[in-house]
Amino acid sequence: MNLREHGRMALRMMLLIREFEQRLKGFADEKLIRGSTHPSVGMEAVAVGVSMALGPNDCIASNHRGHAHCLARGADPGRTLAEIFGRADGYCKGKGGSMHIGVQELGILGTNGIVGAGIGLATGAALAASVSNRNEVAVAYFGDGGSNQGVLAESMNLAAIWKLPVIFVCENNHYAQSSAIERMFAQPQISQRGPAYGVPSVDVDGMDVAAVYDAAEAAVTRARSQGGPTLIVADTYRFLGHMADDTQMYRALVEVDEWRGKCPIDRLANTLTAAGLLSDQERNEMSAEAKREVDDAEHMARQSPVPSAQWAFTDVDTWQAAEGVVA
Amino acid sequence: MNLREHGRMALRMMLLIREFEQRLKGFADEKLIRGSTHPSVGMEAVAVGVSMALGPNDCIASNHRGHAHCLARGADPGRTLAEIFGRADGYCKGKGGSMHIGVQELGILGTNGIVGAGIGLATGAALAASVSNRNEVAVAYFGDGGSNQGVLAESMNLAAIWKLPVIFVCENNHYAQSSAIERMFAQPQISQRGPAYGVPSVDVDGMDVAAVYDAAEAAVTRARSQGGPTLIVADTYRFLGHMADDTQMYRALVEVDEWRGKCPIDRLANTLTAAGLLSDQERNEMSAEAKREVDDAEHMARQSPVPSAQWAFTDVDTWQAAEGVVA
Amino acid sequence: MSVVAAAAVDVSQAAAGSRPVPMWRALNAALRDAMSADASVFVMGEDLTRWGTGGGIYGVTKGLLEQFGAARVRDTPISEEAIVAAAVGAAARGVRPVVEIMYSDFMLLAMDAIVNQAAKARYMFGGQFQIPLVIRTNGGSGIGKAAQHSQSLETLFAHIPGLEVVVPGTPADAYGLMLSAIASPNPTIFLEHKALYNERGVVASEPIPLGRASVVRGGKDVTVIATQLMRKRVLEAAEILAAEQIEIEVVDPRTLYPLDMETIAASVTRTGRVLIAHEAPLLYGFGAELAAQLASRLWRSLKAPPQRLGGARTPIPYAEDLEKRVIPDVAAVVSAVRGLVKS
Amino acid sequence: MSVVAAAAVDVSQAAAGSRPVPMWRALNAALRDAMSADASVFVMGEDLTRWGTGGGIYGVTKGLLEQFGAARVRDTPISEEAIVAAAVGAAARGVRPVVEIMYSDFMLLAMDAIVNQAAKARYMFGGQFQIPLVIRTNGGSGIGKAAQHSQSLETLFAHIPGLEVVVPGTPADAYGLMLSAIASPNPTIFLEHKALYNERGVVASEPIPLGRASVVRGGKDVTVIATQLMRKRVLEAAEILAAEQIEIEVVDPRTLYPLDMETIAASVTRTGRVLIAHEAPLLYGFGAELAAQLASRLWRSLKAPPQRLGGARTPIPYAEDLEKRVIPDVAAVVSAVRGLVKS
Ligand SMILES: Cc1ncc(C[n+]2csc(CCOP(=O)(O)OP(=O)(O)O)c2C)c(N)n1
Ligand SMILES: Cc1ncc(C[n+]2csc(CCOP(=O)(O)OP(=O)(O)O)c2C)c(N)n1
Ligand SMILES: [Mg+2]
Ligand SMILES: [Mg+2]
Repeated sequence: MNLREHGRMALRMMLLIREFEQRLKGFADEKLIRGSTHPSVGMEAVAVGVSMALGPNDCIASNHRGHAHCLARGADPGRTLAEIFGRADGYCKGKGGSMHIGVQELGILGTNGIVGAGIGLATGAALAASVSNRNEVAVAYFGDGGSNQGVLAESMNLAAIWKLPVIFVCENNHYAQSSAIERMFAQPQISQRGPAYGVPSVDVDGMDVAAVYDAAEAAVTRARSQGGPTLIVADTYRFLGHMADDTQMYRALVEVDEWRGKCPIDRLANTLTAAGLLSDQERNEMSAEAKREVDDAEHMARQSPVPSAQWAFTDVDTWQAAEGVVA
Repeated sequence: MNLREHGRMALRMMLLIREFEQRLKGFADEKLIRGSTHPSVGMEAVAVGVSMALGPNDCIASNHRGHAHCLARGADPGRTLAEIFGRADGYCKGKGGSMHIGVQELGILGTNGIVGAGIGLATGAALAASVSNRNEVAVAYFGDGGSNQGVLAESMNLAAIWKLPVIFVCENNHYAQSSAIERMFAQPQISQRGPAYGVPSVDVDGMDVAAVYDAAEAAVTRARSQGGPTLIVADTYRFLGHMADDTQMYRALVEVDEWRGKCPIDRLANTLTAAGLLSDQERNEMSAEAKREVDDAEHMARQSPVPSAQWAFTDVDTWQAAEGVVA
Repeated sequence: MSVVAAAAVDVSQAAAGSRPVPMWRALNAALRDAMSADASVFVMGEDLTRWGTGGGIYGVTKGLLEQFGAARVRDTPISEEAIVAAAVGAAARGVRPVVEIMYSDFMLLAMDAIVNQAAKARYMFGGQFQIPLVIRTNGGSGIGKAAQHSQSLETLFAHIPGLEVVVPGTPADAYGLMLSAIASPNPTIFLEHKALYNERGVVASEPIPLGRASVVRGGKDVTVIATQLMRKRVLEAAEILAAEQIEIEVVDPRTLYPLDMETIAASVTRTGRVLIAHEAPLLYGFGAELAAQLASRLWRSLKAPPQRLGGARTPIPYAEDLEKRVIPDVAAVVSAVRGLVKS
Repeated sequence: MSVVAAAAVDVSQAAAGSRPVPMWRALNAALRDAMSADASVFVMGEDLTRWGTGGGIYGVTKGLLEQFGAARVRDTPISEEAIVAAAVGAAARGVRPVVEIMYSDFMLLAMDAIVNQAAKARYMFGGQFQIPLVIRTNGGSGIGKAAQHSQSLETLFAHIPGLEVVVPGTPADAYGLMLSAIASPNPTIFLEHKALYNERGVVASEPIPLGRASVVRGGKDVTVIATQLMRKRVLEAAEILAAEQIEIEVVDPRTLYPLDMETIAASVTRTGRVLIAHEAPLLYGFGAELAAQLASRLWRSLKAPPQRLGGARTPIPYAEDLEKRVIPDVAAVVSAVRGLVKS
């Protein structure tokens, strides 16, 4: 990553995501959010670094922890939050919620409630590009937990034999819900799985947005030049609980603190400052701007009406709208 | 393998399997066999080498090409063939057929119609041993094709973290039905997949029963001493078509001939002869004996009655037998 | 640890039946009692031991690790297919796995193991193998979990020969049926309901046999058949209808297979009218089977054709106002019954 | 290669409708015509190009590789989950995959992609995405493929909101419905029947819209509803019954979703009696839905309750004598109709 060129943009986006995600717990407490919602605080560098390497016609398939992926891909924070609130202005008219945010025009094939499912979808998006000779790249985001779904092995093999332009991005944040990687992997270096299927793989410091970008950029280049898939394993951490009401009894507070010390936002900001590319005042302004943006998003989402009751029955398929519940 | 101790037993069993499997096509032509049946001619050394390393309380889960696994495990040829014919004396009363031969008392959890399914079952059998502190080993047999099912990745990971006494035996015969490994793998060395999940792995010449035995023996020792799973990839070949009516247009005859030159039976016999452990006459006698055994099996299977019609409705569960078809 | 100890006390009270306990505790007690009674019973699934205060996402496995140890209480990786397949293999080898699948929607990842392996093994192998497996999971909607965490898939399983399907609606049924499911030599799909984990009820310490419907409320005008969340709604509707002098008899099949048509048909014979209400999509849902059987068996005694209420043919939407629309509510039950009585 | 060339000629004749062709050729012609008409249509699956004489295990993809090239005709590894998931992702990105799953039993490995992803994407995302996906496969029993290659799983799919389910019973229907399935913007489960691939019939070169039942044979006494293999048996039964002066009207729904209840109900209204016959296990099978709807709608005009015939609640056994027992045969249809007429 050329810091002069991309550094501030990366910082701005990470700040936006941080601000957005940090408010979710409050919204959940306020009962503005139903079901489960999974914040990416601490993991911003992965989504941002990867997204900056993508072009407008590329696409992504995300997972349950997907707001960051969407925002980094250019999703409007207001419409994203409105979806999380289940409101009419949400990207999916409030029908999807946090775990089902899809945005057609941005090539977002959805956050996903099924751990691992996005891996196959992204492989298919790459297949579509390949079948129709479009020079597009697809990204699958998944976690360390998701990497234990068999569909990853199947998809890597498929992508490798067909040289599909797909990038498998594993956000290894050391936990799958309450399960530490130490307990769930006998061989914890996830990047060793790629080569076993013929997929070139790379480990990257997921708290360093520049490193993530560089790895993604190399993978995108390979994909666009018919070089096939890449597996990127980003070492990262979530600073907050798995979801709003997580007791976190499965991990030590000191561990969390230690990782907070590696904050990807501070890291980039400090690097930029050291390089003379960012003043303290600019940094504060950027933080304030992120706050304003999320304020606006929040305002919009709060104001957005609940979906029209009739929408419960539309969009299932192209046949007539579903009937109500009475036989 | 100590040739003096085990050589003749191995040879005898391989001859039996060869004789058994070679007759299937004729039976299919005679319409004694319905559906599909998959002979293991050429692959005898794998089943025999592995089985000889197992003890009486161990168990196996097999796949669609499973007669050899059953016979090598000690299944009676007559009852096995009766099952393949769908007769009352078959191990499963004729309800299973070639792809569903299970033998409880021998720890045969079934040949299986679903490619890859036995992998999970064997892992579970090993789990049962582990949970109940029984010093038993479980073997999963599957092909190169089966290794592309995601359940292998999931099972290897599970077995590795729990140190389950399971041995994953991949019979790489270079084809999955009509699909050559060159087209289905970007990284064709299947044994590289094990270490990616923390499963020690070994390549073995699948045409050399002694080598297979040695690898299996080491894996059994590891499993029994709480050392966890092993992946054994045996390089082998099927001399006949995938099933009876296979045109084999996907492979060259010269390739088949070349592999026939590596016949595991000839190889062992020649080794034994060279070591002075087998005379030509003895060899001929052993062949004749295998023929007689299969003659007897054939006789029994042909004579065996068709299953009692009422059996169609029993054994589903412990509730009352299923009713007939009328509502 | 103090949390766990407290749980243990509470749970043994649940089994003793002294006071109402929530459904999750009744289930917890059943697992505990089954594991105490039979060393071959063990549990496995995702996040069973360290989530929340140490007991799976709805608490059902709380305290089991401490009591029974890591060999019998196993957190698994996220690998539904292998988990269930391994459980089938283990069951075939004589132990009794109780697998938790976090949401029933995820069972779709393990359908081969369930349908092609577990359900068929006994038959295919001519009766040689038993598969004494229980898969516990939760289905149903109502709490905003959206399309991939809210399905009611019971009909899929009930249609498959070889599977038992249990759909408990109260803590007592949950406890008693769980004991029977674990004791059963057949593979059992045990579908809890996510919106009922905190419903309270008194629990008896006896197993409840599979295949016995329960007449939950007596009434002479209409039989209403319902399970789980719909059962609850139907009981609410019963109060409203009672105020209008309409007495409904509420029957809960409790298990979809085995299915107790005798009890159901006896009730419908008495009332002459029947409504079947379920949360699963109406079309091709399990209510169709009940309606078809009752129409055929009781043709002459029925005063009106069997009526059904079911979910709309939609995935479950996220927004509360929408989610409410696609599942029959109390008002829908009330008006369906009113319609039936007039017909 | 000469084999393939011959196939190509034969197939174009199939499309032209000049003479009877077997079902597999009709399907082959449909794929060929769809791929010729729309460059975004492609096929993938296991053993599509090099098996047999080069066209999948039942020949349906014969010659496609030669005509359309390797980018659009893809042999896959044995990875059903990823294959179907990838097809869903591809469809969401605007191409039209036609996936072959070798036997419908193997779809149980891909249920997440089918049920949680394909069926729900359009709705969950508020209508933004179409999933113009076809999954072709074969179901049914009758040729000794045993428990894991012979299931009739159509009810499972028909119950899931968001899926179209096609069950063609003749070459003409197979051809015409396949064109519509491929053209449809919705995910379609296209269930062929393994025992019918060599059934012959004349094929018209027109698409047949989904959701239109066909009245296969007219008759005044009883309506018999059946698909695929049961349809064939019912037509045989019709001849036997005709000799006894019992005239049955045979209606084939052809698609289980959308379901053409108008045509079905109209026929039953005319005859006043209905038998629904299917190969899938009777209990909780799709016939229950038809029976329940007809009982409810036509309560007053029915002369007898809707009757059903279905498979036994067993896996499919291997031995021929057993396999025959668990699926309704011609005699069962005849006697059920006789019973109905008397009632
Ligand atoms: C198939 C499936 N299994 C289980 C779950 C429940 N679940 C949701 S998120 C999660 C943990 C995922 O861990 P990981 O993939 O590492 O992502 P992270 O949450 O750490 O970002 C689990 C178990 C699910 N949604 N889908
Ligand atoms: C899940 C599943 N997919 C596909 C098939 C069809 N099928 C049966 S055997 C076979 C090839 C298996 O190849 P491999 O695993 O290498 O074993 P081999 O036949 O070579 O011994 C295929 C595709 C099946 N039975 N099950
Ligand atoms: Mg994680
Ligand atoms: Mg092979």
